[in-house]
Parts: sequence; C-alpha cells; structure tokens
Amino acid sequence: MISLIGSTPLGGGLFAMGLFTEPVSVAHYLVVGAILFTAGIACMAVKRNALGVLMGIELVLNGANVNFVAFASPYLQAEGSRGLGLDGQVIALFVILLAAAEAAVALAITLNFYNNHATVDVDRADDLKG
Amino acid sequence: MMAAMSATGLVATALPLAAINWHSTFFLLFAVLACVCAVAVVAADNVVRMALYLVLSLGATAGLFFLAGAEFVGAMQLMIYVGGTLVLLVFGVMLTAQAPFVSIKTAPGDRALAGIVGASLLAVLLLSAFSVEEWRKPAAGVVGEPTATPIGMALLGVRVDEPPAHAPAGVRSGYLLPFEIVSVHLLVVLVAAAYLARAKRRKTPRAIEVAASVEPPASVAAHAAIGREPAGRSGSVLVGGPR
Amino acid sequence: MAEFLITTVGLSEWLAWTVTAVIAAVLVLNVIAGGALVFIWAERKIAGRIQDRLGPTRTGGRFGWLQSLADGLKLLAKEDLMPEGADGMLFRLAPYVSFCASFCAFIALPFAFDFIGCRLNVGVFFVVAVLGLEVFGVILAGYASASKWSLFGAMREAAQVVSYEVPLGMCVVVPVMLAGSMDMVTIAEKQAGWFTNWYLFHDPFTFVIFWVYVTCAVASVNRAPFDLAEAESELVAGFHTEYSGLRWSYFFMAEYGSMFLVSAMAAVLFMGGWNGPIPVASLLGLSEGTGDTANYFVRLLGMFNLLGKATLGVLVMMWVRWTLPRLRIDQVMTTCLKYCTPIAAAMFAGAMLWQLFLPGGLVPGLDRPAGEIREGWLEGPGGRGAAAPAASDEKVAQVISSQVNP
Amino acid sequence: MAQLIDDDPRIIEFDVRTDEMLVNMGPQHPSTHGVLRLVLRTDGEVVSEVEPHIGYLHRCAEKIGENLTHRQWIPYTDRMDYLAAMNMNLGWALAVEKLMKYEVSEKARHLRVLIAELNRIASHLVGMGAYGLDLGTFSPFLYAFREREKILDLFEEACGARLTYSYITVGGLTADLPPGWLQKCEAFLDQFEPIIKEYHALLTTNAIFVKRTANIGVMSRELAIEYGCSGPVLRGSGVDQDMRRDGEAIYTAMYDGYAFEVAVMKDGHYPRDHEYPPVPADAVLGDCWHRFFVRMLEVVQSMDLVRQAIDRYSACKGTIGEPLKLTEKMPAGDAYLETEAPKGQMGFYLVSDGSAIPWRVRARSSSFSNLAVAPELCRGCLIADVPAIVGSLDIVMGEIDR
Repeated sequence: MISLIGSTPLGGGLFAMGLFTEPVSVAHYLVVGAILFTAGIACMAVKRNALGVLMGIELVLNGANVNFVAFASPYLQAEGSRGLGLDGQVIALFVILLAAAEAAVALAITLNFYNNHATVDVDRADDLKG
Repeated sequence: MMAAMSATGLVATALPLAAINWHSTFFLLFAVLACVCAVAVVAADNVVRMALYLVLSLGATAGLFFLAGAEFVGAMQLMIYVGGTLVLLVFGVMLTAQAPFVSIKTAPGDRALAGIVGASLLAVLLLSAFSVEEWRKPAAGVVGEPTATPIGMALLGVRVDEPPAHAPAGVRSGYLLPFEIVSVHLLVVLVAAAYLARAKRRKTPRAIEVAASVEPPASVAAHAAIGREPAGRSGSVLVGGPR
Repeated sequence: MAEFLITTVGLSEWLAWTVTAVIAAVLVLNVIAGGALVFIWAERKIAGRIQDRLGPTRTGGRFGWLQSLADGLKLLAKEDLMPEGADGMLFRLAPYVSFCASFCAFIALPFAFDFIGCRLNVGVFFVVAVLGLEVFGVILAGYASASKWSLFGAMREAAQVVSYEVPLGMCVVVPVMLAGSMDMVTIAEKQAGWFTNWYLFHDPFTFVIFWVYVTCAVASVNRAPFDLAEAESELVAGFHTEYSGLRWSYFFMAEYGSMFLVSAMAAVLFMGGWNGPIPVASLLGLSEGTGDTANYFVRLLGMFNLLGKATLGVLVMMWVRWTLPRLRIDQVMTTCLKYCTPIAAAMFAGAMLWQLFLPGGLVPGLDRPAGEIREGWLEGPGGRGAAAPAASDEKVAQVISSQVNP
Repeated sequence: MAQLIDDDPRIIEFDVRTDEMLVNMGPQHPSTHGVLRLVLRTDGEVVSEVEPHIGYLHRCAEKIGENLTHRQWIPYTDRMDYLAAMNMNLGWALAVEKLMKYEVSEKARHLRVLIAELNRIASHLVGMGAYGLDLGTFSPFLYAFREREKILDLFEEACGARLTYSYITVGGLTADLPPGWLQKCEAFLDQFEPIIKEYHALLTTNAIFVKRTANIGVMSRELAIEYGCSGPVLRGSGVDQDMRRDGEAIYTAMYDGYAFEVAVMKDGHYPRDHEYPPVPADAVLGDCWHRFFVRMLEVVQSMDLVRQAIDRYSACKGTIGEPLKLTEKMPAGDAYLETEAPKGQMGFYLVSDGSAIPWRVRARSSSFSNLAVAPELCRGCLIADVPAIVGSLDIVMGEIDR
C-alpha cells in the first residue's frame, strides 16, 4: 500500500520530503495550525451565514490549539528542548472549554438574530447604520 | 497494468521502506484530513456540509493531539468540541431549513478576495513557522507513556511534572484558580442558555389571539396550506393535555 | 505479536507492525460484524421465544443459524435507493459515519489484560466521546434523506443523545474516581478477585449508579424503550426511513456494535471487566508471570468472561425491548433531566464521600484494593518529563508538600 | 373566556420563531390501521391540527347492496368491519328481519349471541394488540393474535371461513354447530381466562403504558355525544349506553335473560363482577387509557356472555331452523336498526319496494363517527400521541370507507 502511495506523484513527493520516514517536528504541527487558522479567518470573512462565521471561529481557535499542543508535546521536541511542558496542554484545555461557552453564547445571539430577521444572513444585520 | 506494477516495484525498491515512520505517516494522514476539511469548510455553501467538514477537521485534529501525546486534550476535543459542533449542526438544520438545502451564497468577489488575503496570511504564518531552527529539528524520539495525572493534579493546583529546561524559578503555578473560573464561567453560560431556551408562560391578551389562530380554519385544504407562505409567526402552541 | 513476527518470522519491523495492526483491525471489525450477525440472530430467536413463536428455524439447519447471513446477502442484493431530493453525498456518507464511530470506540476497549487495540490513558473518556459521534451519522442521514419523518428522527436523536451524555458522563466518572484512573485496563485490574470487589458492589451508591448507567446507556444507543429516533409506529422508520440495502444494514451494524460496546463498558466499569465473579485463575494457581501458556490461558479466560458479561448486557437490552412500550419524547427528556441527572449527581457525591470516609468498605474482612488508590495517583508522575527520570514517590510527595504548605 | 384560555397550562410560548410543517401520516404508515391518511400540521413535535382523509378503501358496498338480494349482500357486510364480520352479518340480518318482521328460532338466537360475542372478543384482541403496537411494544400484539387464532379456529370449524364468515344470515345461520364444538369453545374460554391477567400486566398496568395513555386524548362526555361516538369510545368517556341493553326491541330481545353489566365507569368505579386492575391515579375519564380499559372489560364481559349462551344453546331442543331463501321478497317499506358491534353502534338502513332486492341500502359506521373526533382529541398533542389517540379509537377502515 505504501509503495502504491509512493508510486503516485504526490506520494513520491512526500517521500522525497521525508514525510513518511523522518520523525515529525514542531514545525509540521505549526503548518497544520497555520492552515487551520487561515481557513478559519477566511471562513469568518467569507461566510454570510452566521453559523458559518461561528464555524470559522472554531477553526481559528482550533488552529491555535494545535500550536499549543505542539509546543507542549514532549514527543515533538527536538533534542535538548522541552517546550512548554504541561502549560501548553492546560491552556489548550481552557481554550476548548471557552470555545464551548463561546459557541453557546454565539448560538444564542444567532437565535435572537434569527427571531428578529427571519434569516441568519449576517449581511442583513445593518439596522444600526446611520 | 504491467507498467504500473513494474513502476510500483521500482518505487518500492527505490524507497527505503524499512524506514517507514508510522508516527509520521499517521501524522500525515490526520494533518491532510484536517487541512483539507478546513479548506472544505470555507468552500462549502451548505451549512450542514460545512458542519460535517468541520467535525471531520476537528476529529482529525484530535487525532493529531493523540499523536502528540496529549491524550486528555484529544479526548476532550472529541467530547466537547465535536459535541458542541453537533449542536451547531442541529441549529444549522433548524435555522436554514425553510426550503430543503438552502444555502446563503458567497459572492465570487468575496471569495477571491478572501483567497488572496488568506494566502498571504498563510505565507506569513508559514514563514514564521519555519523561521525558528529549534522547531524544525525532528523530534528526539519516543518518551514514556503519557498519563493524564499531571493535568489532573495541575488543575487541582499541584504540579507534579518536570519543569521546562529554561523555565525561570517561581513561575510554575497550578491551575486551580483558572479551573474554578472556567467552572463558574461554564455555569453562567449554562444558566444563560437555559434562560434563553426556556418556555415562557404567555402573559395576557395575546393568548386569546393565539388560541384562536390554533383553531382550524373553516376548510383546511392541505394543499392550500402547503402553498401558503411560511408565515414564520412567533410560535405559541398548545402542548399536550393539561399535564 | 509484532515481536513474534520480527524475531521468528523475520519480517522487517514496519511490516511486522503493519501485519499486526491489520490483524487487530480485522479482529475488531469481525467482533462488530460477526457480533452483529450473531446478535441479530439472537434477537430474532429471543423475540420469537418471548412472543411464543419460534423465530427463524430453517435457514442453515435446525435453529436458523444462517438467517442473519441470508439476510445480509439479501441486503447486498437489494437495490440501493436514494430519494430524489436527497443530498447525495451526505446520504451516502451517513451510514459510514455511524459505523466508523461505533467501530472506533472498540479501539480502546480491553477484552482482557493485554487484549486491547490501544491502551489509552484516557480510555473511558475516549470511548464515551467517540460513542457520541455516532449520532452524527444519524443526524446526517435524517437531514440528507429529504424526508420529514427522517428529520423528526434525527432531531429526536440529537436532543436525546446530547441530554443523555450528561448523566452518562456522571455515571462513568464514579468508577474512574474509585480506580483513580481513566485507563480501562487499570479500572478492571482494580476489581480483580472475588465479585465483591466489583465496583457494582463497592458501596450502595455505585450500585444505584450502575442502574442509572444502564438506563442512560440504553438511551444513548437508541434501544427500546428509548428508540425514539426510529420509532416505527410514529415516524415510519425514523432516520433510516429512506435507506435500503447495504447502507441500511450499516446503521444496524453500528447499533449492535454500540449495544455491545456499552455493555462491555458496563462490564469493565462496574462488573470487574475480564475478572470473573470467582477468581478461577488465581484459585488454580495461574497468574501473571507463571509462564506464557498460563498467561495466555488466563487472558483467554478473561476474554470469555468479558464477552459473556457484555453479551448478557445485550441480551437484557433485547429482553427490555420486547417487553416495554416506547416512551414519548418529553418523557424521555424528563427521565433524563429530572431523574437520571439528579440521581447520578447525588450518587456521585455519595460515592465520593464513601470513598473519603469508608475507603475500606463496611466489612473489614474483605480484601478490597480501594485503599491503595490514593498512592496510586502519584505513580509515574514523571509525566511528560522526556529526558528526566520519572520522579519518585518521595519527590512527588515533597513537591506536593512544598506547594500545598509553602 | 379570556381568563379561561389564560389559565390553560397548555399554552406555552417559545422564544424561538418557528414555522409550521405539514406532514402526511399515511396512507402507507405503520400505525394508521389500514389506509387512513392523516395530515398533521405540526410545530416541531407539537401537533396543532390533524385532518383525516378517508376513502382509500371505498368499494361502493352500499351501491352493490342495491343490486343484490338481501342475503346476497351478507358477504359484503363481512368486508366492512372485517375484524368483527359476525357482528356485521348480524346487524344486516337483524335489519332485514326487522323489515320482514321475521323472528328466528330460540336456538338460533342463542347461537347468534354466542358467535357475536366470541367475535367481539376477537375484535377487541386485535384492537388491544394493535394498540400495543402503536405504542411501540410488539409482544402483546402476538399474544393477542395467538388467542385470536384459537377463536378463528373455532369459527372455521363452525362455518368454514376464518375472516369473512357470512355465517349469520337473514333468517338464522347458514349451519348449525358441528358436534363437539361447544366443548372446544369452553376449553378455549377456560384457558383464555388467566391470559387476560398477562395482558393487564403487559399493557394495562405497565408504567410506561399508563404514562403514554393516561390523560392523553381526553374526551369529555359532551364531546363524545356531540360527535356521535359509540361503543367503547363512548363508554370510555363515561356515557352509560350499550345497544345490547338500550337498543331496539328486536335487538335487545336477543339478549333477553342474559346477565351482563355494561362496561362503563359509574359512580367512580367500573363493574366489579370480576377482579380488575385498579384505575391508575393519572388516568382521567375519557382518556386513551379508559377507552382501552373498557375494551379489556368487554372481553371479560363477552366471555361471560359466551358461557351463558353456551348453556342456553345446549338447553334448547330442536334445530336452528333454515335461513330465508335468497330470493325471499321483502315487504315494501323501510327499516333502520343499530346493533352494538365491537367498534360501536353499527346501523343498517334499507328501503324496499317489495322485491327481494333492496331499493336503497345505507350503513351507519361507528368507526366513521369515532374517527371524526380524532382532530379534536389530537389538537395540541405530540406526534407520538397521534398514534396513541387514533389507536385508542380502534377504527377499521373497511367500515369507514365501505
């Protein structure tokens, strides 16, 4: 199977980068975190649906969490480095908890918005403009 | 077919397969899943599909946490984040289901703009991610079994883990206070959510009007009712018998 | 296994691990798929006997052993229908989501001391979390079917599962608290010995909370009397109204897989896991370390113990299903929020106080490994310390005392 | 009025803006007892309106009756309430006999009671089992059918048919009972009696069953009378009416000398002729539980009646007599007679111009009136209550659509 993956151009490229063979480093996680973060930001910016915006926020927080965990993980640290240790994990934990709370509040806002506008299109929330 | 097989054999012999690092392979799997699904969230227009992609992305991230030895955080992510998204999904269905599969479209211009901005942001982030020498060095290797004990103890205010190498003395505190603050915070949110979602007894005169509106119209042809515009009137209904 | 392949067969390391992983995955998959076949057959026979009839009798010999297989073949051959207005991708994906969630949870389930897919430090937490994902498939199915009945079923399922996760979590936390670990292997190990060591009989509170757990578990896997998501007399077939053929059968495999899983969870958390009511192995003088064959025998025995207990749980669920009428959605929610949650919370507090004041139990003679738990918390605290040696108990105690009493 | 509505605890306002949804329940739905179509207007799980749509089983039975002689129409009455075909036969036969002022022999009269009451048991067993099915429990259904099978076996032996009997006919019955039948019937009653306790344990007193039925679909006396409900549905609301006692003379004469107490709650309690489970505290007179319970009482009541009929029948000398000829001419005129079928009061009306073929035939279906009240009962209930309420009305579409 692996050889099959390796035979495809993409898989071969990944092999060439050593992704299948080399141990991962913090930077690997940081890349994932960066992509998640960017996707979240783009989601927040692009979506007109309030729930889509909310999902963007979740993605952003999640991207940050990936970084925290990566810096905290003893598995990923290079020789001689110990990273954040436990603190990173605990912060990630708090981020998850607060994200849950944030989602509850945001949903309540969305719900009220829906009650007042009969839609969840955030572009329609322009009642306050002068 | 033969060519493919010989090519496969060629690659297989050419690559140092014995040196496959499963940790890295699984990392790659989860990482690709997380990133692709995150991008799919942006690309999708249907809320339910977006929620599905989000769940997959969050689940894959939980897998990354497990791989990084943060099992407790990973399980927490699965339980809370993904569970929270479930509610999001339900709301997505409820609030946008006036017609089946309604999607609020994004303008193409917005999308292009977001693409440009996102790409530049990503470039900056990647640049910084690769800028530190220490972060790029591959991991030293497998360490001891992870346990959730240090986290549990830390949340109770006692640190039993080893301090980081460069940590200045005296800054290592437990997390009892933040833990309590978060608990109270969650309680507040819980109460608030219950307040918002609670069913209210109606005050006075509108009851008559609503009760009257619940009475069946003289001739309720189902087809006529189907054709009726979704009135979206503030719901007030008769629930059950006098329970 | 992997070592065996490396040393004896002479495979390279990565190949050996791959083979091992594949074998383990196939085994677990077979537990679900084969288990589902057996359980469906058993359900039909049991339902038949309860209802004064025979159930399947012909297919595959005397007792209709092959009935489920024949049904499976029929489902394979059946046309896969999809409603015109359905969201095709989600409609196709939903059964697999359900099945995968059910399947994934088995990773952390210990069948015996070493018979476990992956010994996770947070096993209990993981299983509960992953089991909660099954509902995604149901909701997606309900939404994507473009049928009002399916949507009703999906919404009911969402409300029900989200609500029942609260008391279920509280019930699960009690054995975790008693054992001082979220590792399912450790929890089961703590209950070794006679059945009096089971957490079910640990104290009155755990006994009560076991029944709360059973209620919540039945509700969270959608079995009667809580099978509102597919309530056939109200919602036609609920979330899988529009499904047919193999996709439909995936939902059923997921359902039976989860039934088995929550039963096995109950066995591990409350009924000693692989430890039988009578410690046969240790009475025979067999224990860990008396040799490979003996070890293997003990574990095999343990596996049958666990499978037996889990099967018993599944059979009880079937018995309940064929006896009781279905509750209504508001009554299901009332059961959860007004009864299960407060009872679970009170019992949790009670078990906590009992553990605090009566760690040895009421009967002094009983050999109860509860007292050693608090020291157990401090085992292996080196935690994430990579290069550093694991801190010794004294060091931890010293750290604690220095931080608690500065 | 304003005060009244304001105090109604059923009115609840939600913060969420909701839309209503129209849902089709049936005609292909597991719990609509055949081909009934209910259009539900729901707000989430709450049903604000139910509209029954009928006619999916319409077979022009009445019009066919105007082209056949009176006795030839008997098989068509079988197919009205096909679960209680004997009672349908009886209703039509009595109506024709009323027009012709014909009186059957004493022995035939007792045999008719025996058969009709036995079929009432069978019908109520189906009603009971199917009601369990509506509430999501499957086993009582099969328990009920197991016993019903035995009754059908008896019927098969008596008349050769298991569902559509055409046994009771104008002027008597098509045949007398075969030898040994009475003993078999008594044996059945003896073994059936303890099984009723099982039904009570599985359904009547089951906590979940009580939760699902008590105080659900409460129908007041007045409502029941206004809508022309009849049978157990009417008696479940506490109206003391039973055609076997209160009907026309030609019908009540059939039950002359039979001791039975109408199964209805009087002065706060049900008849105490046998041991019955107590009424649960939550149950309100007129709710689904009471309708169900009246049916269960009538099963016992019918067993008593069957026993009495067996005694009387075997005491009678002679034969049951011959039924009327197929082409026997009827006098000009009209006749209407209501009998107490298991589902309620089944009325047949016929106008004759003096030939053997009625000029007009009409049937008054009890299930039709009983179903008509469903929209009233279902207003404001939950979706899960709709099968519970409709099931408690115990309707048969063959009779409604005719």
